[in-house]
Amino acid sequence: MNIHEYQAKDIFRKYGIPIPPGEVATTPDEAQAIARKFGTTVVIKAQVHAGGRGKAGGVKLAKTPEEARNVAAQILKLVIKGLPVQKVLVTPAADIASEAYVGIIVDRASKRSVFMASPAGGIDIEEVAAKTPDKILRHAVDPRYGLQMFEAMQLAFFLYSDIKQVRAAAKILQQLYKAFSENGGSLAEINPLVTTPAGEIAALDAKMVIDDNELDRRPDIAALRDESAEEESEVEARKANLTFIKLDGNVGCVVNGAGLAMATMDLVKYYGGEPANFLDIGGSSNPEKVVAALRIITSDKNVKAILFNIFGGITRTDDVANGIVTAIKQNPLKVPLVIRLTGTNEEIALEILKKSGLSAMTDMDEAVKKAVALATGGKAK
Amino acid sequence: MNIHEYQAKDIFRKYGIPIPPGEVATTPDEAQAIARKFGTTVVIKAQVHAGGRGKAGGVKLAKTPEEARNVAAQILKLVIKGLPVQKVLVTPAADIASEAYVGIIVDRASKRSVFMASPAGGIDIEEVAAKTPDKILRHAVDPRYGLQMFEAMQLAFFLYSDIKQVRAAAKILQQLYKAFSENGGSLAEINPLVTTPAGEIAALDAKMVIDDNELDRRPDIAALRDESAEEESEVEARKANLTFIKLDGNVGCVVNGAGLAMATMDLVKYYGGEPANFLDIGGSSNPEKVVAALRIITSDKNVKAILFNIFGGITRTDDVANGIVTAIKQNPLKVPLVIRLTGTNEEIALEILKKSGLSAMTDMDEAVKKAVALATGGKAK
Amino acid sequence: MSIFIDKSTRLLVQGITGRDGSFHTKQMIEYGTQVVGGVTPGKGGQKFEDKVPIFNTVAEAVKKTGANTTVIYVPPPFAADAMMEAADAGIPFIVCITEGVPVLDMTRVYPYVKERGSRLLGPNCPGLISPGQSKVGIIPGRICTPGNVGLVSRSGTLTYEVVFQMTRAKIGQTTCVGIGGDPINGTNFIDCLDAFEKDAATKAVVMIGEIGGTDEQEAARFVREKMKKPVVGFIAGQTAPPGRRMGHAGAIISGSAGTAAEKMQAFEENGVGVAKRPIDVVDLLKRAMR
Amino acid sequence: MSIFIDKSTRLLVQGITGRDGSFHTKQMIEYGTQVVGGVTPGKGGQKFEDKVPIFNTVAEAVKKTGANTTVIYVPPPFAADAMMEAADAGIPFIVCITEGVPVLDMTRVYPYVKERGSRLLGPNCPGLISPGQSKVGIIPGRICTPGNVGLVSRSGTLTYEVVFQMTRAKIGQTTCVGIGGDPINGTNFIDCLDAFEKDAATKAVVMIGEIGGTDEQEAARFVREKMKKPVVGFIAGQTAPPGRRMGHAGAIISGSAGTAAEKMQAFEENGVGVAKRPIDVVDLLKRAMR
Repeated sequence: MNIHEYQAKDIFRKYGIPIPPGEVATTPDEAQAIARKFGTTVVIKAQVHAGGRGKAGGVKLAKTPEEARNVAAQILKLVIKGLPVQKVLVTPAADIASEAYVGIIVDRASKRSVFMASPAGGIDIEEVAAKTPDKILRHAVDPRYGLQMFEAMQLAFFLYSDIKQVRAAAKILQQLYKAFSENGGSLAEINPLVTTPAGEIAALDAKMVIDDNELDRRPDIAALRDESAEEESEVEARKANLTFIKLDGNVGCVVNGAGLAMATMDLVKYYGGEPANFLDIGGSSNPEKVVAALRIITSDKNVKAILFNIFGGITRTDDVANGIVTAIKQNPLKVPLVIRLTGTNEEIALEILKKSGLSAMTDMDEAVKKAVALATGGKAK
Repeated sequence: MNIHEYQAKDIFRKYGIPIPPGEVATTPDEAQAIARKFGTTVVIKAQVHAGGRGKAGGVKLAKTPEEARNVAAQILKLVIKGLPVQKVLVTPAADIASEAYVGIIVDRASKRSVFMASPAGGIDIEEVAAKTPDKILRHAVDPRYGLQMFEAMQLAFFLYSDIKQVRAAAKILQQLYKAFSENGGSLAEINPLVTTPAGEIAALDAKMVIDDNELDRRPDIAALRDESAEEESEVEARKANLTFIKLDGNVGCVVNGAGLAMATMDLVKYYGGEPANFLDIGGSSNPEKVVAALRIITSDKNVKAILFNIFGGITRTDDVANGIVTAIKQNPLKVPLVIRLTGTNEEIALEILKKSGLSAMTDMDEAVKKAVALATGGKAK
Repeated sequence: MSIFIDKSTRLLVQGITGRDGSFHTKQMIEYGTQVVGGVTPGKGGQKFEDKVPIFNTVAEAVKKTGANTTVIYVPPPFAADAMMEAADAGIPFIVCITEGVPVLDMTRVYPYVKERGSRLLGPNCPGLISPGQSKVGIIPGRICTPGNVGLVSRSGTLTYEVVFQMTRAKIGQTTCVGIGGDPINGTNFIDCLDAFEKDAATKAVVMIGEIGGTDEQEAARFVREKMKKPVVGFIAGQTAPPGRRMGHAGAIISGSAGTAAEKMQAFEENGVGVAKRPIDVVDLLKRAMR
Repeated sequence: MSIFIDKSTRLLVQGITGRDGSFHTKQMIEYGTQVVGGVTPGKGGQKFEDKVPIFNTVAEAVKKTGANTTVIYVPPPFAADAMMEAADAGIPFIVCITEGVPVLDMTRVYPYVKERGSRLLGPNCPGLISPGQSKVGIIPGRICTPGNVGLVSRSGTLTYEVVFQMTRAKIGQTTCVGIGGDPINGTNFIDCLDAFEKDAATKAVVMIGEIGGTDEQEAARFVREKMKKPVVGFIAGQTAPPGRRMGHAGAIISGSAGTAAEKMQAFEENGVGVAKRPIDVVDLLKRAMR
């Protein structure tokens, strides 16, 4: 789960990481009032779950409260990578002497949380990694011991030479590790970590991604979810316990299992179609899930055909069939439907479908070919 | 450092361990007022750093506020193992269905924190260990992972069979481990951990000992020290950075180094004397420490002779000599003094002593013999 | 004969009385797996289906049953503890079916299990089956048939699809292993490939990967450097967009790394036959084993 | 020749610019110890006494100096970190002089150092000296003399007393090791006895214990079971009351365990000569080595 910059900053602040003040505005008026309160030049930053905010015009300076109002009005109209900006963070502009990068992610290769530190901050770390890899120091943290002070110091010495700054940065790194691990992070990042002309260190930006699997046991973190900042269809899918990702194609896919769902999308493409989505109904498929899945998919105007690909293991195919029949009764489909069913309770499922005038295939390839042909109005490749 | 039952309870409560309410009184009136507030039979418990309070009459029931007043008055007059009772804890009496023991200590053999759990609670665990060792389950905690839930459950299943009670106890054990390790404990104990007739679990008593070495970095814990509950001479010694333990003998000992201090005490005994104390002035011996040491020792009326045994390594013997001379100028000694000095700056030390009419020996055995003879008014064995 | 499990497998089920645990325990018993005990705290002393003894702790269960394998069906918040309990009780092979285990939990479980010398399969995996011998987990028994091809996969139903196609084409399996779709898990591709290479009964191996990480690339190098038996593979997620988690927590393209194209190229460069469609696995196998 | 340190010891000093660190570094250099570097964060690039290079981190110091031993003089709150840093940098022998290290810190340091294969001596110990070869720590060099007796002790000044008596009686030492008085420390009696047994130059061993714990008892059994060389011993604390910590955090009689009487009995039962007074060690040694 993505959280906003201002939310990540609130968390980091609780852990004693030095972060300049800042307040959130949802209207130009609020932004103006906040800027007036700060009484200095402010930075206005779009709060949106997308990278590259700066390039998209989502981060701007404002010297006066009036300018803050205008700038906020502009930014609140932006749509960045498909996501409309609903909130801005207003924060006093800071004088910057240097910019560094520190971040931590869970690394699958080392099976540990891995720190990255770079004196080349303020820009995308992937860019630094690609162009000047020697400017990044990596350090995998032993989860049994946590980040020791000497390890934090080694990372901090890579960023600074002044011992006061080294110690301050080391403490920030230890606290960042705590914030990350105590809140179920899968990523935590400060970019840039700046020094002021007076030599103080502060986190000017903050980013944090929470492992979805942590949310059940962390209701306070789960409450940070901002549904207004997410794709509407994905919010609905999550509420129905479906895993759904919207894409741009024309063949809507309903599959059980993530691997089979991906393979189905690939096969759609293989036969000349374009998948409209990734959708995994999961293992325990009750009919309601199927109803929700169809509702979500049919609300996408690009979808020209719908394909079910169900391999019944734990999933009972009769449940799926019941769901399809119920959904169609509620909302008759406007696009053609291809069903592939095999496995657990297959015979019952076919009987259910037959009663409602539907039919199903048993071969995945044939089903995908047919769906693509129907969506493209021609033949599959 | 020992802390009082009520202080340990405050800590445990913060960690969510279920503990019945209770308030501290320093006068009979206060105890009466608290008992009235609770409006039920109360238990009044002496808050003193000594075991065996119950046997010493330091724990009593009171059915009415008036009785609470009288009982508190009695207990506040007690002196238990040499320590006067200055405070009592007043807490509602509980109905008890069963009593268990849970505790954790740092174990030198396994080099880990070790839990002990026993369904035979309410009595001294050393007694249980001696008489019915199979009634104690021990478990060493891997410090790299902490106490896992399954480990806590294994311990809890040793105490209870009802799954609700097992789960409640397991949670208490995990929280006890947290309280212990996050507050620098060297011991944490709940004895008894009771079940009520309704099946609820609660900690009726609480004990915690803090590792002295943790106090510097835990000012909040250090602030729990109750100097009024300690030996006056030991408080003074600690303030002077001396390690001092009062004993009952007649030869006062001032030594540098713990091992040598013990060996000196043993030699006093070997030659027929009795050491009046253990006193280690430590490595860096400034004259002020020596002055404080002499002040503490001379305030013990049992002391009939004073023995210095200084092996100068880091310790500069001239510092010690200066301290002796200064102390004697301030407070002329009323008992004979034997000085043994050797090592770093020995010649300077001897010169300093000589100028003040004092002399020193270089042989430890000879010095001890002489001190014993002086203290006993005869010859050493 | 097979890898990891066979007729001598004595299985414990952690979470045997839960919804999933009880359902699949029945399936496993039906398939012929020796289920020797179950664990549900508080139900120690009872019996599952009047047959399988239930214990309060894994330690007790191991002591009383001599279990050498365990399968975990407990809910995600307790799965890490269950894996650690199994390892601490000395069970050499631990299979965790549970989906949704927090990845930071796994950073701690991994060294814990390793220090105790156990093998972990999963979490978030369908388990494994050695057709005709033993089934541990949730792979439907009826789609498998005994034979001489080993299969290892990051996926669940996609595995079923491929196994089903193999069985229809009369290509039987020694063992089918689902290693799971999480970013940090126990047994990986290489562990399985290594075991298949050493298993006399296995003549060829199918490896089914997906986007995310570099396990398939490393596995491909292992095939070239350490294996004599033919290996064919399939990668799911050619059409997956970068930065989005495709259901499995581990199925995510980070930056330019972990794409299907990259993995398929690694397969080709290291002599692993690449199936374009799941069904193509069958033809590739037939050719490889000729 | 000696155990743990000799002429080839290349020593690093952690906390070299501190009060204790700088004082003892001078002493060690004077004694002839090869001090190859120091560590004080923020002073990297400077030199100690115009000679010894200072580094910001142990890792850097090891890389640049090839140090094979380190001695730690940093204050108690940072001592655990310093030991872990040294172990992580791969230094095989770590000596921690610092007194007052929290014991819970040591429960974590101990496995950390062990996992990395380093030997730790201390904390809260005077270090060790191989007379005429190298001195690491704070044992005064002038009280020692080269010879053929090994000494291991839990104490500081009591050790000096005994060594001084030995030197006066012309009994020289191979190595004198102070293992320290904390309840949890690295190298213990048995480690040293084992090393002395294997050291060709050592002909007899002195073991100086004190109240608290069971290390001396176990060491005594080790002497009987594994050693051919004679061992004599002394135990301090015969007059110590139970339940009170006698200066050293580890010198405490818990219940009825860890008394001097118990330890002296263990010595006698296992053939370790028991000195009643420190001075008696000399006579016992003379008799044992006759």
